[in-house]
Order: sequence, then structure tokens, then C-alpha cells
Amino acid sequence: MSNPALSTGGQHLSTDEKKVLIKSIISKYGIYFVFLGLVLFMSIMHPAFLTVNNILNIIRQVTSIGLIALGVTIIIITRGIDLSSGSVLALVSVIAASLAQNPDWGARMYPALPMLPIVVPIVVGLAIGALCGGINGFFVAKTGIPPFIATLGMMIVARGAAMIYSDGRPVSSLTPEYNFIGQGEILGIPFPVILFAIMAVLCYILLNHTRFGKYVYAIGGNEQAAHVSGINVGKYKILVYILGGVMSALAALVLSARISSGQPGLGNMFELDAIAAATIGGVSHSGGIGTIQGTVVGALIIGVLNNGLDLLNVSAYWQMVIKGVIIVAAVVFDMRKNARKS
Amino acid sequence: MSNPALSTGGQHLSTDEKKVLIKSIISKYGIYFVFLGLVLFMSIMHPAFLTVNNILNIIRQVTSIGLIALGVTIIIITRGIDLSSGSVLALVSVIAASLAQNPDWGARMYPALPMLPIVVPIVVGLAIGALCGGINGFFVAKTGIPPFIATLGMMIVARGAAMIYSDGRPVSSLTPEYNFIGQGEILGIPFPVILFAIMAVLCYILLNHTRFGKYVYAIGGNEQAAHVSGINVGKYKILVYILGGVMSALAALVLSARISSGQPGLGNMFELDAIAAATIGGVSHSGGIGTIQGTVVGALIIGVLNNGLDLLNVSAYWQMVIKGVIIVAAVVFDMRKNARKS
Amino acid sequence: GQKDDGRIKIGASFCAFNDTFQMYMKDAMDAKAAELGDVDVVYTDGKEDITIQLSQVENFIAQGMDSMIVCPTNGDAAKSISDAAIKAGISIVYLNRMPTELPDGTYYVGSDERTAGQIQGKYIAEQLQGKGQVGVIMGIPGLDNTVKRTEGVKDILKDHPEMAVTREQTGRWMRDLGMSVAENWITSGDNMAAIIANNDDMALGAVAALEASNMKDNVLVMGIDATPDALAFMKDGRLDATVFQDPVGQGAGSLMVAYNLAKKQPVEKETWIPFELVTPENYKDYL
Amino acid sequence: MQAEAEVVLDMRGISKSFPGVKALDNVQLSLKKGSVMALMGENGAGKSTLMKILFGMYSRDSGTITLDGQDVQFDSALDALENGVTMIHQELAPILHRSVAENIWLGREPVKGPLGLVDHDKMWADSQNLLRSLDLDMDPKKRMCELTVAQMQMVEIAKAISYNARIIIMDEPTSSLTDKEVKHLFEIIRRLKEEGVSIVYISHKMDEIFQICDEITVFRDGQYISCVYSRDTSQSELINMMVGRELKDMFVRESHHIGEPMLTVHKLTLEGKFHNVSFSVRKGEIFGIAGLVGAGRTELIETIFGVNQKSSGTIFVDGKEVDIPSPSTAIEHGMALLTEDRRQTGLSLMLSVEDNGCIANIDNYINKFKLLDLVRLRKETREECQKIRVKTPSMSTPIGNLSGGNQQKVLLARWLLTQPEILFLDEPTRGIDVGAKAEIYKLVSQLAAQGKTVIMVSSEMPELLGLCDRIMVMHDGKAKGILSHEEASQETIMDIALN
Ligand SMILES: Nc1ncnc2c1ncn2[C@@H]1O[C@H](COP(=O)(O)OP(=O)(O)OP(=O)(O)O)[C@@H](O)[C@H]1O
Ligand SMILES: Nc1ncnc2c1ncn2[C@@H]1O[C@H](COP(=O)(O)OP(=O)(O)OP(=O)(O)O)[C@@H](O)[C@H]1O
Ligand SMILES: [Mg+2]
Ligand SMILES: [Mg+2]
Repeated sequence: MSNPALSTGGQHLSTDEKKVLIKSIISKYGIYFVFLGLVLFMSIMHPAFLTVNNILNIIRQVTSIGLIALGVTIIIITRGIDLSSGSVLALVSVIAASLAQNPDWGARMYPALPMLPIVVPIVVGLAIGALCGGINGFFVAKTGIPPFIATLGMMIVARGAAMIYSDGRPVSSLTPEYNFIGQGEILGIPFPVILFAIMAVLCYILLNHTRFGKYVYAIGGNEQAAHVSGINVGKYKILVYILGGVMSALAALVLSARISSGQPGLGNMFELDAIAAATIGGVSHSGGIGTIQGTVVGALIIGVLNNGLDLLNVSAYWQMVIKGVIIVAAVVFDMRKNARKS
Repeated sequence: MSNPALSTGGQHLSTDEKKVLIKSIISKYGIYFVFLGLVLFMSIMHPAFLTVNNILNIIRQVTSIGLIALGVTIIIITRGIDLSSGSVLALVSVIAASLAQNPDWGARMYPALPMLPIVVPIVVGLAIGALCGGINGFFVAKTGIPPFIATLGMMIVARGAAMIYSDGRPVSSLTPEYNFIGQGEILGIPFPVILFAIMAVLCYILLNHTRFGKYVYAIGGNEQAAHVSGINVGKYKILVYILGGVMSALAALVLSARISSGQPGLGNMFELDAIAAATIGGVSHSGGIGTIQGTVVGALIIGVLNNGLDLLNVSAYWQMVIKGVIIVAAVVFDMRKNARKS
Repeated sequence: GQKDDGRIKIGASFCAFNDTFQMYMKDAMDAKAAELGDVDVVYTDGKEDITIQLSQVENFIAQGMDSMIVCPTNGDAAKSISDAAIKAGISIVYLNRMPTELPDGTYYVGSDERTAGQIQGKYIAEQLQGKGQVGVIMGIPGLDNTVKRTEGVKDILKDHPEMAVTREQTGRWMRDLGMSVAENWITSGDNMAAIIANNDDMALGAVAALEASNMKDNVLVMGIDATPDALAFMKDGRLDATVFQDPVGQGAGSLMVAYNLAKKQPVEKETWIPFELVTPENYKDYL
Repeated sequence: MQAEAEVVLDMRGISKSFPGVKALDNVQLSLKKGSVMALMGENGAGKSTLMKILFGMYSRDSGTITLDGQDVQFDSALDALENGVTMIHQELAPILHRSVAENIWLGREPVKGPLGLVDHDKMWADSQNLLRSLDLDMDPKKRMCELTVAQMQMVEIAKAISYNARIIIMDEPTSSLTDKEVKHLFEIIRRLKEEGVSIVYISHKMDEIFQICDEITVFRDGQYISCVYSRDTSQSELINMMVGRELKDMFVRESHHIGEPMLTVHKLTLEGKFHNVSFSVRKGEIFGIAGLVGAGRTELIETIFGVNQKSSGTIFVDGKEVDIPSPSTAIEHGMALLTEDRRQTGLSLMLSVEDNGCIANIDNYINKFKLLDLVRLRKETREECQKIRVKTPSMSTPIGNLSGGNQQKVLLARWLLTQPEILFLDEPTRGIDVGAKAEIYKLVSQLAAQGKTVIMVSSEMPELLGLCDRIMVMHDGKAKGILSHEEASQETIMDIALN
């Protein structure tokens, strides 16, 4: 072909080309380098950082943000946003917890309720999450209002609903089976960590190996193009928000089981951390760009920062300053920004 | 001219055309109708709602959100976002307050400081706001990182800095001159209300009658095209974020003077309310679309909701639910969404 | 175990660093630590989120703290924190907010939030001679102290048939939001005899709102915490009453318990530091 | 042959209004099996609108659509696709950050296994086969954004063909193709015809119409004018039907005086794009740049204009050496650049015609209060748009609602407003109708006559040959030679371009 750009078949790389190659590797994997650098720094600074226990600690601590971030990644790829995650988490946590209270606990929400099989609170919780997400998706897809507003509304409504349902009080003393979701271990690995890993893999497959995933990228990349290719854009948008709601519900189950209590104030501002994790991981708010692996690393960066700065005994106020600076620096270093711009 | 389309001189409208016209009026002014409807409803529900005092109340209460919303409107029109407003507000409030404490107050931050002229805290406060905004703008314009991340970083850093500066404590007992900014009245109209009105008019002029405004819309409309048309995109982006920072600083002065105390926890989540006000008012997050008058109405809708629901003695929890529902409903009704989509 | 340098390490997780009262407890702990000389305290900010605090406790354990102090956002949810501490064999001292359960290896220093509300209710009822409508400005909804302080007020007013909480709204602990709430109540034209706030900052906001409409003389305002700002207001006759919660007693007390636990000295399981009523008569004692 | 062929598609009495415009007024179109129907008309005549109605993207206000004798009503593109109708859209619709294969099979991805996972191997292989069958040599794993505009267009064409549809709508498929690819497309179309596929072909390029189309339907201002066999008509008759008047000479070369050198470029280089390009253009001269796609023409003029930073070389304006770090400096030096890709670098779709038109000229309306003289701004912008006959409901209409050709005209107005001394035009007539083309040509020669310098990049040989005083031929980033108006011909240029 006459176009040189097409035939990159040549095998011998000049130094110039090598430079370009190295640059493109760094630019492709920038955020992973940032993550490794951060881990390296922390382990030099504190001996306890790189212990198995602490690593499980970090992952367990980012599980709920991470789960939400997985869902929100997919939502942002379609050019959406979800501000309601934290509130939906709270709502699901109180409802699920109210169905999983110890029968011998005096202050049960439903004193007459028999002990329900563990699937009941789980299924009901996930259903509530799906419902909230579905409502978000309905408004985004069918009325055309900006996702920011639709999910902001849900953010306020779901928080209010959680308060009303629980009368502003924690719903505590949950059954051991329920607590297992947040506190259990399998082969020494905390259950939340396993759950997060499974969900990350599932989301990865969903995005990369299913039609659903292709449509998600297409809708975010060029909604009109997706539409004229025969894709039911509205339907897939609704599905995407439902998925987001379900991920928030999963986070709710893990978190409430972890503290053995559902609370209407839970998950405050989690949406922001989750969106930050996705954005650090390279998801573009202009749609069509983003990966699950990036988001996982983004979430881990946030986890490492929180954990490491605590370990290093950085004062709480200075932690904020340092955290803010590092988040910005990480993304500046991550040269994928160039890819994002074009 | 030979071109028929440009000379829309035809005077006789068919009924069909009239329908289209009415539809286009509603679609253009939808949110104003929503606002009027809300006001009507509230005044029917509570006799005290439509009193001069209460109206001034509402405006005074939305002043700080409103000021921030003006700045954030312009930022969003350029396709940006500013999450740092609330934190910058806190930082400015403690710094400005520390320079305006009563000399006879025992717990002054700078016990040796003489009483400074009132311009000092004001100018320093505005300068801090401009600086924070400038840093936001620098990162957005010069490194190409997403505005979400740049301003999220500033959100965390500025809050931390406010905590460090004030050691987490309120900075209280401010001079009467300073308090005037938040509590004073001119001809019976509260000074914050006057300030908000002036700033809204200035921003309106800025957006509609200056080169700056045309460039803001052009950058949001198509950044590359703006660049080729000879616009120094980077410079104007920085200016836009500086303006946002200054508006946050103004809000900080008003708010701290109102409560006669600078506080590091002030302005928590104000950015969200401000962005909501702008979005309700029709600003599009895809850039290029939005008006000051829309944002003012958006802020007033939020103010009317907060005030009206308090008057009607709706319980705090139900207030959340109702507020969320009304915000979504308002934007659904506002048919400008159609304009936004195409 | 103790580190090579022989110094004792204590981790302290506060529920919110932007809460002024907690900062005073932290100050008292700092002072006490300096006095003891051989102890290092690590402070973390729980940001009003019990799950963040749980993470911080886990981090403390990873760091090998000798003992821990936790001021829990939510007493009901402290169980998992206790479990983690017990499992790691590190004693934990709860500060300021009482957990629902206090298993072996956990201790408590502080007061009962509910009594603070009850003190408010009693004082207001007395001042109003058992008659009048009351508005309550609450903290962030769903938090332990918000719920319990508000309940405490209602506990008392229940017994006064001619008194009632007619309005209840949230000011999220903030002075400006407390002020807005009070302004809206004032315009509503309700005949309110007293405003009781869950903390001082919101009470001071209410005072400012009442003064702006020249109604301060008709309405009693009461807060909780006795912050320096509140005491200054009281000195000027602007705030009617508040409730003092002893940050030094609690902060220093909890540090002593944690210190003794680390040194394997005997300690009390529960140390109660009472709330105290502060009125224009006795405010000078708290300056 | 056509006479006895059955009618597969019949659209009758179709009307459609948008706010402020009646885009279609009782029009008709009828398509026979295995034939190519050209749909012609000026910019804004309603061609795309009719096709979007057929394809289910717009709903019609009235009228009937009959497909194989049955009334149909497509509510969405999916309906149309399922009924054997596909469309190549006028405005490129690629998903930029996805691969060629993903773009082609979007909505129809092959799946495998019990879980219905996407069968990527099959997708790559199918794409490879499809592309090869169309003689296209590109890697289906490449992301769309790595392709040139022409390649993207070929992918769109390949995609449309892969549906094996009975009817293919082609809305200006060749607007960003060069001769080579156009030839290629025509071969494909001939093959499709033999297979009995019917095609609606929209284009503003006359020669194409006569090469490939069997029948021609003409619209004017949203109204049906007529339908003729292409063998029974002539170019001038066709133009007459479209424009409603006689169009004598497309290329009126007004006599113009060529003066002093205005722009001189010496050994300009942009690493990886073009090398050591030197030329000099005089006042009053129209200077053409020819070359194949990817020759580096666009990069060259964008670099002079300060969009890209040159690697080396010098630029002189009016005899003085200048440094142009950004477009704003270029504008200060009296330059203007009508860019090649109007969606990417030209339009702000949601902004009004007025805002799009005035943006490069804002500095001229600042009054002594530092405010804009909006009255004058509106007046002058409106007048400029009227001068080049922009068709729009109003100046405050979002420019995205205009037809493609009219959008292009507004962009031209943007630059004419700045009264440039040096005007760069990059493919200025892409997607523009004959009438408007003639007007633009007239305008260009008028500007030259006024002593302005015009530099025009074009892939349409006739317009370069017809207008330019000299033509520089570029190939692979190098200037291969400069021909005078007299020397230049299709053959000499191709000769130089291909060595
Ligand atoms: N979405 C829309 N909203 C409003 N007006 C529209 C819209 N789409 C098209 N129009 C108007 O309808 C008319 C017909 O436009 P159309 O795109 O069909 O023209 P066209 O014949 O395809 O022109 P071109 O050759 O320039 O592509 C134009 O006046 C245009 O401004
Ligand atoms: N959007 C793009 N993405 C990747 N490469 C591109 C893009 N546009 C152009 N190129 C490459 O840059 C080089 C120069 O392109 P340029 O557009 O300057 O050529 P041109 O002669 O103007 O051709 P055209 O007729 O297409 O405008 C070519 O190798 C081309 O493949
Ligand atoms: Mg068209
Ligand atoms: Mg080009």
C-alpha cells in the first residue's frame, strides 16, 4: 500500500523506533508503574507494609469501594456517571441487615420474624440494588436527563429512604452466616477479597468477551453509531445502571457483614472514591475508554495510600494533603492521558 | 437577499407552526415554569412563604451555593468540573477569618496582630481562592489530566490545608466590618443578596458580552476548533478555573461573615449542590451549553426546596426523599433536555 | 510487646477530626502523653465512618500497637472492631461513645450521650416551667450522638404534657446550616419557646438567626460541648446554656487506661466522666 | 434492462418538518432491483433526511414507504437492517477507540460456546475475508482512530456491504476518498448490481453520477423535481434541474495581477510527516497543492498555520521571517485556515450558526468598554453568511441542524470575516453542491483579484486545474515539483505524484 502507516511489518527497529516503543509501553502501563512505585516506597518506609496480613488488609479495605468502582467503570464507559452508589449501599445495608438479625437480639427490627435462610437478605439486598440502578437507568435512557441529575436524585432519595427505613438507627447483631460475607475466610483468604476478585474477573469477561461489553464501548464511543448499527441503546443503558446498583448492593452486603450492622449513614462519599478509582485507572469521562484492570489498580492505589499513610503515622490533616497530591501526580504521570485526549 | 431561509419575514403562522412555537417556548423556558410552579405550591401550602422576609431568607441561604454555582457553570461550559469549591471555601474562610479577628478576643490566632483594615482579609481571601483555582486550571490546561481528578485532588488538599491552618478549630469572633459582608443590609436588602445579584449580572455580561464568554462557549463546543480559530485554549481554561476559585472565595467570605467564624469543616459537599444547581439550570456536562440565568434559577429551586420543606415541617428524612424526587422531576419536565441531546 | 526503644505505642482512632470537641480530647491526650514521656500516640481520622475506623484498627494491629483507643462513630457497630482487637490480643479502650457490648479485653472511658440530651431537656423544662414548644436542631442524621442526644431531650419532654418537640431538622453539626434551619423556623411563624441543638456550633447559628430578627429574648437556646466559642457567647449573654463534656477527663483518662493496659497494670473496666450543665451562673468555671 | 426490472422500493408523498424548516415536502423516490439511483440536489435539499426516514432514524410526517410491494414503517435502524436495508452515513460514524473488526460487526458479533461469548477469532477472520474480498489491505485489529479518514470511510463501506442487504443507501460515500478508492468503490458497486442489490447513491460529484448511476432523482428545496435516466440527460441539464438556473462556467478565472511574494516557506520539516518543503506564493496568486491521501499536505499547511510545531525550516510573510507558535499568531499575520475535517477541527455542533461564524473574528468587535459590539457582530456575521448563501432557518439555529454543505459554508464565512491576506483552504468543497462550488470558486478568484493569496489543498483534480496559477505536487512528505497552470494536467500531476 502507498500508505506507510499501514505496513508496520518491518522487523528491524531503529533506536528512534525503540524510544517510541518504550514510550508507548510506559504510556500504556503508566498507572501500573505508579502503583508499583507506591508499593515499593511504602515497603521501604515501613517493614509491616509488605506482609501477607497487611496486603490482605489493604484489599479487604478497598473491597467495597472496589466493587462499586467496577460497576461505575462500566457506567462511565457509556458516558454516564453514578452518584448514588454510596446511598444505595446504605439502603441495601439496612434492609438486608433487618432480615438477618439474630433472633435472640432484643432490639430486632421485626421482633416476630423467624430466622430466615441466608439467601433471603442476600437476594432482597441485591434486588433493592438492582431496583435503584434500574430507576437510574430508566431516567437516563428514557427521559434523556443527564445521568448526573438522575443519580444525584437517587443519591438523596436512597439516603432518605435508608434513614426512614431504619429510623436513623443502626440495624445490628446479625447472624454468623451473614457476617461470614464480610468476616469469613476461605483457605486463609478473606471472603470479601475472594468476592472482589471474582467480580473483577466477571466484569472483565463481561466487558471484553460478550456482546454486552462491545455494546457498552460502542454506546460510550459513539451513541449514534451504536444506534444506527441496530443496538437498543436504551435497553443497554438500563442494564448498565442495574449492574451498577447490584455492585453497590454487593458492597453493602460485604460492608454491613464486616461490621455486623446495617447503617443508614454507611457509604457516605463512597461514590466519589469509586469514581476516583476508575478515573485514576484510566476511564475517560468522555466515554468509550476504560478497563477493569485499570480500575482495580486505581482502587488499590487508593487503598495503599490510606493504609500506608496510616502506617507511616502521617497526621490526619497531612494525610489529606499528601493523598490529594499523589492522586493528581499519579494521573499526571500516567501518560495515557494523551491517549484520552485524542 | 435571494436566500429565503435567512429572511424569516413571514408573518402568518399556521396552527401547526403555533404548536411548534409553544412547544419551543416551553422547551426553552421549562425550568422557569418549574420554578414558578414550586413557588406557587409553597405559597399555597404555607402563608409565610411568600413574604419579603422569607424571600430574602431564601436568597441569603442560597448565596454561597449560588456564588459557587456561577463559577462552576462557566467551568462546566468549557467541559470541566470543579469538585474543590467546598474545600476551597473552607480554606479561605479560616485564613480570612484569622486576619479579621476582634483584637480583644482572647483566643486569637495571631495574638500580636494589630487590627487590619477590612480589605486585607478580603484581598487575601480572594487571592487564596484565585490561587487554588489557578492550580486547578494549570493542571487541567497544561498536563491534560481530567478536570475531575485535578479538582478532586484540590478538594482533598484544600480541606487538609484548612485543617492544618486552623488546627481543626473554628476561627471565631470577627470584626463587625467583616461581619457586615454576611450580615449587613443596604436599604433593607441583605448584603449577601446584593453581592449575589451583582455577581450574577457580572457573570451574565462576562458570558454574553465579552470575548472571554464567546471563547468559553467555543472551547466547550469544540476545543480543537477553538484552538485552530486562534484561541489560546490553555490560557482561557486557567482563567476559568481562577474565576471558579474566586467565586468560592467570595462564598467563603459571605458564609464566614454570616456565622462570624471561619471553620475548616465549612462548605462540605457544597460543590455537589452547586453543580446540581447548574445542571438543573440546563448546563450540559458535554460542554458548550448553559446560561447564568438558568443556573440562578437552579440555585433558587434548591433554596426554595430547602426553605419550603423546613417551613412545612417535613421531617429531615422525608425531606431528602422529596428533594431528590423534585430535582429529578424538574429536569425531566424541563424539555431543554431535547436541545441538549441533539 | 514493647519495641526495642522501650517506648509504648498507642493508636487512637477518632470519629471525626472536624469535630471540635474531639480535637480537645486529642489535645488532652497529647498533653498527657507528653507528661508520661515514654509513649507515642498515633492519631487517625475516621471521617464519621465506622468502616474506615475498622480499617484503621486493622492498620494499628499491623503496626504492632501496644494498645488502642477508639472513639467509635457508632457504638452499635463496634463489635467487629472489638473482635479484630481481641483476635490480635491487643486491648482496646473505647472513648466517649459507649459500644453496645464490652467484651473482655475492651474498656470504656466516657459518658452517656443520652444523658447530655436529658440534661438539656431538664434545664429547658425548668426554665420554661413545663410549658412551650421546642425545636431540636440535629447533627448528621444517623450518627450515634445525633440519635441519642435527641432521644435524651424527648425522654424528658415526654413527662411534660404542655411541652412538645414541634420541629426537628438537621444542621449537620455546622453553624451555617444550624442558622439556616433556625431562620426558616422563625419565618414559619411558629411560637417556639426554645431551640435545643445537638451541639454548640448549631446552637450559635440559631442564636445568630434569632438575633437577626430580634427574637433572641423570647427564645431559649441551648447546645452541647461548652466550646470556647459557646462560652464566649454565654459571657455576652447570647447563649442560654450548654452541656459540658469533659474533654480532658475523657482524653487524658482514656490515654491513662490505654497506657496502663500496655504496661499490664490493672485498670477499671468502665470509667464514667459525667456531663455537666453550664449556665450563665457557672460558665466561668469552664473558661 | 432497467425497464422491466421490478421496483423494490417506492417512497411516495413523504413530508418532514423540523422546527423552522420544511425539509421535505411531498417527495417521492422509486428504486428498481439491481440498479443504482442517484439522488441529487443542492445542500439542504433534503437528500439525507429522506434517507434517514427510510432507514428508520427519523419518523416521517406523512407519506408511504413500500418495500417489495408491502407498506413498511421502520421505527429504528434495527428494523431497517432486519429488512435488508443498510446505509453508509454522510457523517462518519466510527467508534474511534475500537478496532476495525469491532466496528464492522457491531451489533452482529459472532458468539460461541454455551455462555455466548464473543468469538474473536471468527470476528478477525471474517473481517480479514471481507476486507480482502474488497481488496482492502488493513489489519482488522487496528483501532479506528489509527486510520486515515479515507480508510475509515472504506471500513464504513465494507460494513454496509457485509450486511448482505437488498438495498444500500450511500450518502456521499466518496467525499473523503481519492480517485483510487473511488474506482475501487465503483467496482464493488458494479458487482453488487450484478447480485441484484439496489443502491441509492448520493453525491455532489457529477462525473461519478454519470459513471455509475442508472437513474437520477433530483430534489430542490425539499421538493421533488424529476427523475430521469442518466443516459438521457447531460451534466448541464442536471445542474439546471438542481439549481433552478443556468450555471455557465464553473471556473471563472478572473484576471488577477500577481504581485510580490507574500508567503515563503523554506525547507520546512515536520518529523515523520514531511521534509524540506520549500515554495513561495505571491500576492494575488492561487496556489494549489496536489497529492495522494497521506502525502502530508494537510500537515504542511497546518504546520505553517501553527497547529503543529515545525521541526525545522523558516517561514517568511511579506518578506519578513516570522515565528508562528500557534494559530492565534498566524491569524495576527493575516492568515486563515479552513480545515479539512469540519467535525473534528471546525464545528461546535451545539453552538449557533452565528457563534460558529464569528469566533475567529471576535477581536474586531471589542469596544472601548472591553465589551463586544454585539449589534455589529451579528450584522456582519449574518451578512457574510448571506453573501455565500448559507441556508439556515436562523442565525441562532445550532449549526448541527444544518446540512453538511451549509456547515462548510459557515466555516468559510468564519474565515472570510477575518479578511485574511493569506487563505489556506484544505479540501474546501468537500460535500458541497455544484452551485455552491461554483460560488466558492468565484469567491476564490475574486479574493485573488483583490490581491489576496490563496493556498488550496484538494483531492479534486478538476478544481485545482481549473483555478490554480501553480500547483505543487506532494508525495510521501516531499514536494515533488511545481507546475504552472499551463503545464498542469491530470496526467502530468499523476506522473509526478507517482514518480
Ligand atoms: N436534525 C435536524 N434538525 C433540524 N433541521 C434539520 C435536521 N436535519 C436536517 N435539517 C434541515 O433539513 C434540511 C435538509 O437537510 P439534509 O441534511 O437532508 O440535506 P442534504 O440534502 O442531505 O444536504 P447536503 O448535501 O448538504 O448533505 C436542511 O435545511 C437542514 O437544515
Ligand atoms: N487521524 C489520523 N490518524 C492517524 N494518522 C493520520 C491521521 N490523519 C493523517 N494521518 C497520517 O498522517 C500522514 C499525513 O497525513 P495528511 O492528512 O497530512 O495527508 P494529506 O496529504 O493531507 O492527505 P489527505 O488528502 O487525506 O488530507 C499520513 O501518513 C496519514 O496516514
Ligand atoms: Mg446530506
Ligand atoms: Mg489532507
